[in-house]
Amino acid sequence: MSEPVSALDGAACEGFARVAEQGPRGMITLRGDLASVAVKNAATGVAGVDFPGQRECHVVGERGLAWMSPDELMVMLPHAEVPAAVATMTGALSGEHSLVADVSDARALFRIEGPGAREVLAKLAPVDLSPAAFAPGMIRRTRLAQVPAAFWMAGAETFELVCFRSVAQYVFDLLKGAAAPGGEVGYF
Amino acid sequence: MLILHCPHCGVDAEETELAPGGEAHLKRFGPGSSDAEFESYLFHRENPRGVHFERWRHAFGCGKWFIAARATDTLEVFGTYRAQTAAPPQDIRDAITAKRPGWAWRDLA
Amino acid sequence: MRRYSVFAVAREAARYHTGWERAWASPEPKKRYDVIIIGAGGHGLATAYYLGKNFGITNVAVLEKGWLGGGNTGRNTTIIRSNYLQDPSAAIYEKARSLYETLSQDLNYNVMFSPRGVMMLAQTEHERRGYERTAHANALQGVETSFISPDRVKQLVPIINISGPRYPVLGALWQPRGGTARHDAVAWGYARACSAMGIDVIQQCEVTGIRQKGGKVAGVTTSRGDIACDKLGIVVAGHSGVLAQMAGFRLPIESVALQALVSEPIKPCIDVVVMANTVHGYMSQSDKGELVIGGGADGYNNYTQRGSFHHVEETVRALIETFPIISRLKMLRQWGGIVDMTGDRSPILSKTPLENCFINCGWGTGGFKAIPGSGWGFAELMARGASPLTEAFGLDRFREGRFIDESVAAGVAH
Amino acid sequence: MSTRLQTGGRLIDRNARRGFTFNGRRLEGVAGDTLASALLANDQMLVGRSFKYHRPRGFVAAGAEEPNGLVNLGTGGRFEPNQRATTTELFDGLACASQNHWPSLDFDIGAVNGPLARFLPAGFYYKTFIQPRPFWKHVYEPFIRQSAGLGQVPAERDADRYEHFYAFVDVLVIGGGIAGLQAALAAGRAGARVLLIEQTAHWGGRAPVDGVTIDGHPAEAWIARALKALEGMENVTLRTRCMGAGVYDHGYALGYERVADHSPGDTRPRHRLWKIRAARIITATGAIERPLSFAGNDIPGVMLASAVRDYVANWAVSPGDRTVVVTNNDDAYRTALMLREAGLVVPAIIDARPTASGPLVRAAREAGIRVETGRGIARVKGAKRVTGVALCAQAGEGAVLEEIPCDAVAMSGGWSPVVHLWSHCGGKLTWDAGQAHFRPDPERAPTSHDGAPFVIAAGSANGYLLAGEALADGDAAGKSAVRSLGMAAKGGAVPKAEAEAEGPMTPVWMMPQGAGAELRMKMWLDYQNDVKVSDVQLAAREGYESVEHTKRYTTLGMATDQGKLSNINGLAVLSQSLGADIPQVGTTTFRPPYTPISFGAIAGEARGDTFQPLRRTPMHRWHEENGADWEPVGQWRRPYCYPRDGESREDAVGREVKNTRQNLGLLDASTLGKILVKGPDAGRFLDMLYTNMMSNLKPGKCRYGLMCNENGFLMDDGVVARIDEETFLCHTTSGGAEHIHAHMEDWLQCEWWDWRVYTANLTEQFAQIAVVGPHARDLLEKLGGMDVGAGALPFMAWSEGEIAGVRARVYRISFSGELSYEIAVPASQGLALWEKLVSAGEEFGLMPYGTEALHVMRAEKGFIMIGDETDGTVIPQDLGLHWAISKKKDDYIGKRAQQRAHMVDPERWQLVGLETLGGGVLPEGAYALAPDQNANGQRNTQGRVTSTYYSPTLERGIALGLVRRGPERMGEIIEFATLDGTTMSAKIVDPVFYDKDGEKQNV
Repeated sequence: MSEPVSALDGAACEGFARVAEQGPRGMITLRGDLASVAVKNAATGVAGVDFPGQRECHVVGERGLAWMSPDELMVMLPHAEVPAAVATMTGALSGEHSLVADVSDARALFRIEGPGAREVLAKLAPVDLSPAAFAPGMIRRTRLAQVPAAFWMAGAETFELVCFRSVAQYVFDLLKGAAAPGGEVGYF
Repeated sequence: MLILHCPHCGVDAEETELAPGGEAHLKRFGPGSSDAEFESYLFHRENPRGVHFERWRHAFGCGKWFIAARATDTLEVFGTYRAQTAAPPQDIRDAITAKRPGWAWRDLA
Repeated sequence: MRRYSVFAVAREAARYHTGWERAWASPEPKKRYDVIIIGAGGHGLATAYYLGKNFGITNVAVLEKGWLGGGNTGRNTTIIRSNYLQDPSAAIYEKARSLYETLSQDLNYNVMFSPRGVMMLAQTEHERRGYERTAHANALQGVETSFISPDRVKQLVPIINISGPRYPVLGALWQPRGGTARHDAVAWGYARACSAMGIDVIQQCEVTGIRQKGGKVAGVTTSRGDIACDKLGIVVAGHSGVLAQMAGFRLPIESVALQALVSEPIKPCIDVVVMANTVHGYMSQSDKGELVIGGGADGYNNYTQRGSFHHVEETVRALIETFPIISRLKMLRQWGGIVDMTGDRSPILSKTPLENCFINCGWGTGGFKAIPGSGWGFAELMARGASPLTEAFGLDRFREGRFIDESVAAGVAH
Repeated sequence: MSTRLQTGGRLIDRNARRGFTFNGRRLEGVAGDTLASALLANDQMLVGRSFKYHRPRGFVAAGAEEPNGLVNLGTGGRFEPNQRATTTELFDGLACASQNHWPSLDFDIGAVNGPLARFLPAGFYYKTFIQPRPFWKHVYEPFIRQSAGLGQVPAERDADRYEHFYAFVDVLVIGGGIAGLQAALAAGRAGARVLLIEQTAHWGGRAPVDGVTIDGHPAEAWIARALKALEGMENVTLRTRCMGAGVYDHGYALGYERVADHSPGDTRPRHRLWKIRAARIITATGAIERPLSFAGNDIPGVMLASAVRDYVANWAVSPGDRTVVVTNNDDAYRTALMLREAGLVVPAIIDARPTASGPLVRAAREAGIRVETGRGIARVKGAKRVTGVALCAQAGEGAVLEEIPCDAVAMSGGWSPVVHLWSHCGGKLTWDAGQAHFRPDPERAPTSHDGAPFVIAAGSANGYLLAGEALADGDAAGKSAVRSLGMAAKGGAVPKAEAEAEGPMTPVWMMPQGAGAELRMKMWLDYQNDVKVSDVQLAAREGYESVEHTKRYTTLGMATDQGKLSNINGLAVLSQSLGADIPQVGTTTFRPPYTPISFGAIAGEARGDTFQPLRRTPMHRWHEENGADWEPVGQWRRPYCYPRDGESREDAVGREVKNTRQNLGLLDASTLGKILVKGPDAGRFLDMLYTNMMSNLKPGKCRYGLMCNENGFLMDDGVVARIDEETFLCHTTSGGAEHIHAHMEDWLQCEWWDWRVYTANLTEQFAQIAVVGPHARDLLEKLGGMDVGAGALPFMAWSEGEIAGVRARVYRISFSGELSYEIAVPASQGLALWEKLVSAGEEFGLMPYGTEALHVMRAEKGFIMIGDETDGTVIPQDLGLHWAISKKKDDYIGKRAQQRAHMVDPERWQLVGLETLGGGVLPEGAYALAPDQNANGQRNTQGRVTSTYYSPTLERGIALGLVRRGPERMGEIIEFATLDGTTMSAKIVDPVFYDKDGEKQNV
C-alpha cells in the first residue's frame, strides 16, 4: 500500500481565518437502527466516544461519532485503523440489518480556524452560525455554495468540514475567497 | 424563499437545501391497472389554488423525504411529516381546518 | 374604427391628440354567444381573432377576470423562435413565427416583431449533438436554422465569452428569423382587431362556473351574470386546473412560478437573442436598452406570481459567465409569472371530456412565441373539430404515451 | 447659479478636498459630498438628457428617488453606467460622464423639443412604423435602439469581487431614521436579535435637516445617544451603506451593502449581498416628496423642496440664488426659511391652497417672505436652466398674472410613504385622503410560513409624517414586533420629538387646475421616460384604463427610478381622467429591488473558478500534466483524448482506439457511479429497479442492467456486481450517480419503506481504472498480487485482492469488446496505481485513452450509450435489449408504462447498424427520409442517426440509428438527408460491427 494521498495534499491558506485541508481521516458510514444496542456498541466500540443524539457530533482528536440522519452515523477514526474497524463492526452487526462502509477516501476534510471562522462559513451556507445557534457538539449537514457539505466544531473557534473528494478544490477556493483579507463582516 | 421544517433531522431548512418532489400520497398503479388508472397516477395532479400536500427531500441535509402541507396561494405551511405516512395525519388536517374552515383536498377535509 | 398611421398621428397632433377613440370597445356582456373564450391573454384573443378572420365566427365573447394581456402575455421575455426538434412543435411554432412576420400589418397595430435572430449555445458535446440533430430536423420541417461555428457566434455577439474556460462555446443553433416582439402590443393589437370585427372583449368578468346540459357545454356563470354559449374555449394558462375542475375534468398540469428580470437600460450591445441552456439563462436587449433575462422555474406549485430568489441568482451568475461585461450592470426589476407545466412540457390544445368544451393550456415557459399559431390552430379546432396544427397536442397522448418531448435536445424549453 | 455656501454643511469636511472629473473637466468637492452635491457646488446643474426627447435634465432630488442625475462612472474594469449621482459618495479621483446625448451634453442633436415632441405622444410607435413591413427591422428599430439606452456599455471584465452573507435575526429594521433607530432600540431592549440597516452612510434620516428636536435637544444629539445605546447591545448589529433591496416569502430579505463603492480598489469586496432570514421585518423606509405638475417642471433648476433643504443643510450647497418655492403644504415653508437663513433670496412662496396658516406659514410671513396663496405656476421659463416663473391663479386656466425672475424652483406636492418593501411580498395599501397618499394597511400585512404577519411599517413609511408621531410609531413597531415573537417589550419612556405643527395640505394634481392641452403637454410626470400629464390622459382616452395598461402604454414609472416620484401623480391624473377614485384605480405592483442592485452582487462568489463546482478524479492532475483535451461531463471533466505533439483530435482518437485494440489502453473510469445496496430485501428491490432479474445473480458475478423511470423510458444502465447474499454494488453512468442514488432512496423511503434495504453512494470512495486490450492480463500479472487468469476471473466476474500492493476489487467487464479489467481501489491510492500501471505498461505499448475513443469502441461493438441512443423518449424495447428485460417478473419500474398503446406500436423506430455505401461518415443527428409530407407540410421521416463515427478499426464510417421497423429491414438501403440538401445512402445492418462473437473479450 502506498501512503494514502488526501484530495489536496494538505493545501492551506491564511486569511482572517485559517483554512487548511487535513490529511486522510478514517470515516465509516454506519446505517442501521440507531436505537439498537448492537449498533450503539459497534459505533462507540471503535470510536471510543459517546453515542450522539439527533444532530450531535462528538469528536476527540481524530475519533468521533456524528449523527448524519435518523438511520445513519459517521464514525471517525485514524485512517489506518479503518479496515480493522470495518471488520470489527461488520462482525458485531452480523444478523442485524445494517450497512457498514468505508468512505474515508470519498471525502475531503477541512479545518477553518480563528475568530473569523463563523463568518467564513456564514458567507457560504444558509445556516444560522451565531454562537447561540451553533456550538461545539453539533453537526450541520447543508449546502456550501453549490455542493453538499457537513461541519461541526472541534473547538471554540475551530470548524471541521467535510465534502466530497471530487469537489475539494472548489470548496478550498470557496473558503479561501470567503476568508480573504478585507472580507471581515464583523457580525458575530 | 420557503422555509420547511424537516421532521427527520429537526432542521428548519431553507428551500435551497431541499428538493421538491411533487404531489404526495399518490397511489402507485403498476401492471394490471387500467390505462386510465395509470395515466391518472402518472400525470393527473391536484394542482390546487390552496391547500396542497407535497413531497420534499432534504437533499443537502439528512437526505430524507418528508411531506409538507402548504397553501399554494399564500405559501403558508400548516405542517410537515415523514414521507412514511399513508395519508395526511389528523393533527395536520385539524391545523388546516383551524386556519381554513371548509378546505378540501381530494376527498379530504 | 379609424386606422392607425403616421398621418393619423400627425392629424391628431394638430389638436393635441384629443380626438383619439378607444383602442377597443368595452361592451356589456350579451345573454348568449356562439363561442365564449375564457381568458383575454394573447392565446385567447388570438383564438377569437382567427375564429372571426378565418371562419367568419364573430358572435364571440372573450371573458377576462382582470385586464386583458395581464397574465403571462405581459410577463415574459418576448422571445420568438420555432427551432424545435419534434415535428408537431416545429409546425405550430413556425406557423406562429411566420404569422408574427406580418402581424403588425394584419392587425394595423405595431407589435414590433424584430426578427433579429435567436441563437442557442452548445456548450457540451451532448448539447452540440442535440442541436445538430435539431438543425437536421428543422431542415425537413421547413424551419430555417443552421448550426454555426464559435467564430460566427462571436461575430454575431461580440460581448460573448466563447472560450469558457468552464463551458467553451462549441457552436450554436442559429435561427436568423427568430427574434422578439413587444409583448403588450400583441395582446392590445389582437384586442383592437377583435373589437373591430364586433367580437366582445369583456374585462373585469370572472368566470365562476361552467354550466352543462346533457353532457354538453351550456354556458358560464360569471361575476357579471350567466352567459350562454354553444362552444367554450378555456385559455387561462396557470389557472387551467381551476377552470378544468369547474368543467369536471382533471389535467396533467402543475402551476409553478417562473421568473424574469431586466437590467437598467444601456446602449445597444447585443443584437440577437442568446440562450445558454447548459448554464441555464437567456438574454436579449429590448429597444429601450434593457437586458431582458430569463431562467429557470420553481419545482413546486405556486400561485403567488412571486418566485424564489435563488433562481435569479442561478440565472445571473450564468449570464455573467457568458457575458462577463454585465457584471457591473444592475438589476432593475424582477417579476414572476405562473406557468402551467404539462407531463411532457408540451402544450395541450384539445377537446375535453365535456362536449363542445375545448382547452388550450400547458404552454409552460414557451407560450408567447406561439400566440398567433396557437390561436390559428385552436380556432380551427373549435370551428371544425380538428386541426393538423393541434392534432398531436390532444389530452389523449398522456394515456397512450405519445409524448412530445422537447427537453430531449434543448435541455429546457423557453 | 448653484454654489457652495461659506458656512454650514453637517455632513462635509471642508478641509478634506476631493478632486474629480465630469465630462473630462477637473472639479473639486470635499469629503462627505455626494457626487450630486459636489456637481452642484461647481454650478453643474445640467447633468443629463431625458430618455425619449433628450430634454436637458438637472437634479430634482437628493436621494435614491433621483430620476435625472445618472452618470457613466469610473473607467476600465471599474466602469459602471447609470450610476445615481445622488447616492454616489464622492472620492478622490472619481471620474464620471453624463449620458444619453450626442455629440455633447450642451448640444444634443437628439433633442426634439416643443413642436416635434407633439408628434410623439405616448404609444405613437404602436400606431406608426407599420408600413412598409421591412422598415421596422432595417430602418425604424435601429434608429429607436440607437437613441434609447442611457448609459454606455462596459468594455472590460469587472475588476472587483463580491460576496454573500447569511444572517438570521428576530427583527430586521430597514431604515436608519429616527423611527428605525427607535424601533431597533425597542426591539433590542427586549433582547431580540436585531439587524438595523440604512442605505446611506449616515444615521438619522431627515430629522436633523428638518430642525426636529427630541426631548428638548436637537435631533442629532438624540441620534448620537441612540447609536451609542444600540452599539452597546450585544444582540444588535448596525449597518450603514446597506439598503433593504427586497422582501420575499417566509421572512427572507435582501440587504445590498455597498462595502467599497466609496473606496474603489481597496482590499474589500465591492458589494455584499445579505441574505437575511427575519422573523419580523420593520420597514422604516421614510417617505418621498412628490413633485407638482406644472408646465416646465422638468427644466434644470426645478427641484423638490426637501432636496433643496438637504443640499443646503447637509452639504452647504445652494441650488440657486433666487429660489421660488411652490407648494400645497406647510412643509415646504421650511425650505424657504432655511434659504432665507442662509442669506439667499426667496422671491416668493406660491401656495396653491386658498388660504394658509399654521406656525411655519406665520414664520415665513414674519421673516418677510412674500406668500401668495391660491396661486400656481403657469409655466417655468428657461431651457437648460430656470430663468423665471409665470404666476397664475391655481383655480384658473393659466392666464399669467406676473412673472418672477429666479434661477431655482423648490416644489412640494406632499409626501408619499416608501411602501415598496411592505408591498414586495403582498402587503396591501390603504388610501389616506387627508395626506393624499397610500400607506400600509396594517390589517393586510404580508404573511409568513406560519400565516402570521411578518412586516410592520414604521414612521413616515407608515404615514406618520410628523416627527413626533414617527418616533412614537417606531417605538410601537419595535415593541409589537418583539411581542408578536413572545418576548416582553421593556418599557422605557418614548422620547418626545417635536417640530413645528403643520396645517392641512390640499391635493394638487395639476397646476393650474384648468390647464389646457398645450400646458398639459409640458407637465412632466416621469422625468426620465418623458411621460407627461397629457400622455396619461391620452392612455385613459384610448381605453388603457387599467393602471397596468397605462403604465405599459406610457412607460410611466418604468425608468430606472421605477416611478418613485411619478407613480402617485400619474395615478391621480389617470383616476381624474377616468372619473374614478384613486383607491379604485389602485397602484401597480411593486417589484424588487427597491433601487437597482449590481449583477455582480447577485452572483456573489459564483464566478471564475467558483462559478460552478468542477469535479476532479484522483488522477485529474496526471491527465492535465499529460496533455488531456478536456470534455465536460456533467460537473466532471474527463479527458476527451490525449493529443501528442502536432496531433489533431481526430488523429489522437484514432491512435488511442487502434492502440487499445492492438496493444493496451488505460481509461480513468472513476466517474462511474458506484452505489452499495444492502439488506435482506436488496435483491427484491433491484428486481423492481432494473428491467432484468438481479436477485438470481450469483455472488462474485456481474450483470449488465437497465433502469427505466416509471414512465417507461430508459434512464440509466450499468453493471451490477453481487458482493454477497445481501449486498450488491450498482454501477451507474458518469454523472448519473447522485441522480440514481436519489431515485433509489425515493422509492425506498416513499413507496417501499417497509423493505429492509440500505444504500450508500460510494462513487468517490474508489478510483476506477479500466485496463483494456490484448495485453491487459499480461500487465496485471506483471504487477502481481492476485490471480486474474481466465479461470479465476472469467468474463463478467469480479474478485478482490491486491494489485501492485494496493487493496483492489477487479471487475472483468468490457465496454470496448477487448479483454478488459476494471480495477477499483481507494481514491487515496488511485494516482499511485495509475502511475504504476503506466510505467509497467510501457513494454506492452500502453497508452491512456479518452472518452471519444471509448465512444468509438463501444459503437464498433454496437453497445448503446445513455444520452446518445437514448434521449428520454426511448424504451429498452427500441434498442433490441429484450434479453435484458425479464419476462418472469410481473412488475418493475416502467413495466406498466411500456404496455401503453404507443409503446407497443410495431411502427416504433428501433436500433440498427448503418453502413454508408461509400464508406463515408453519416452526419450527426441526420434523419432518414420517408416519402411525401405530413399535413403540416413537413417532410416525412423514418429514422435517425443516434451515433456516428469514423471507425479506425474498420477504416470506414459506422453508425447506429433508430429506424422504423428497423430490425425487420436488414440489408435495405435508406436515404439520409444532409444539411447541404443532398442525401447519403446507408444500408441497414446489424449494430455489432466488430468481433460479433465476442471472442476478444472472452479470452
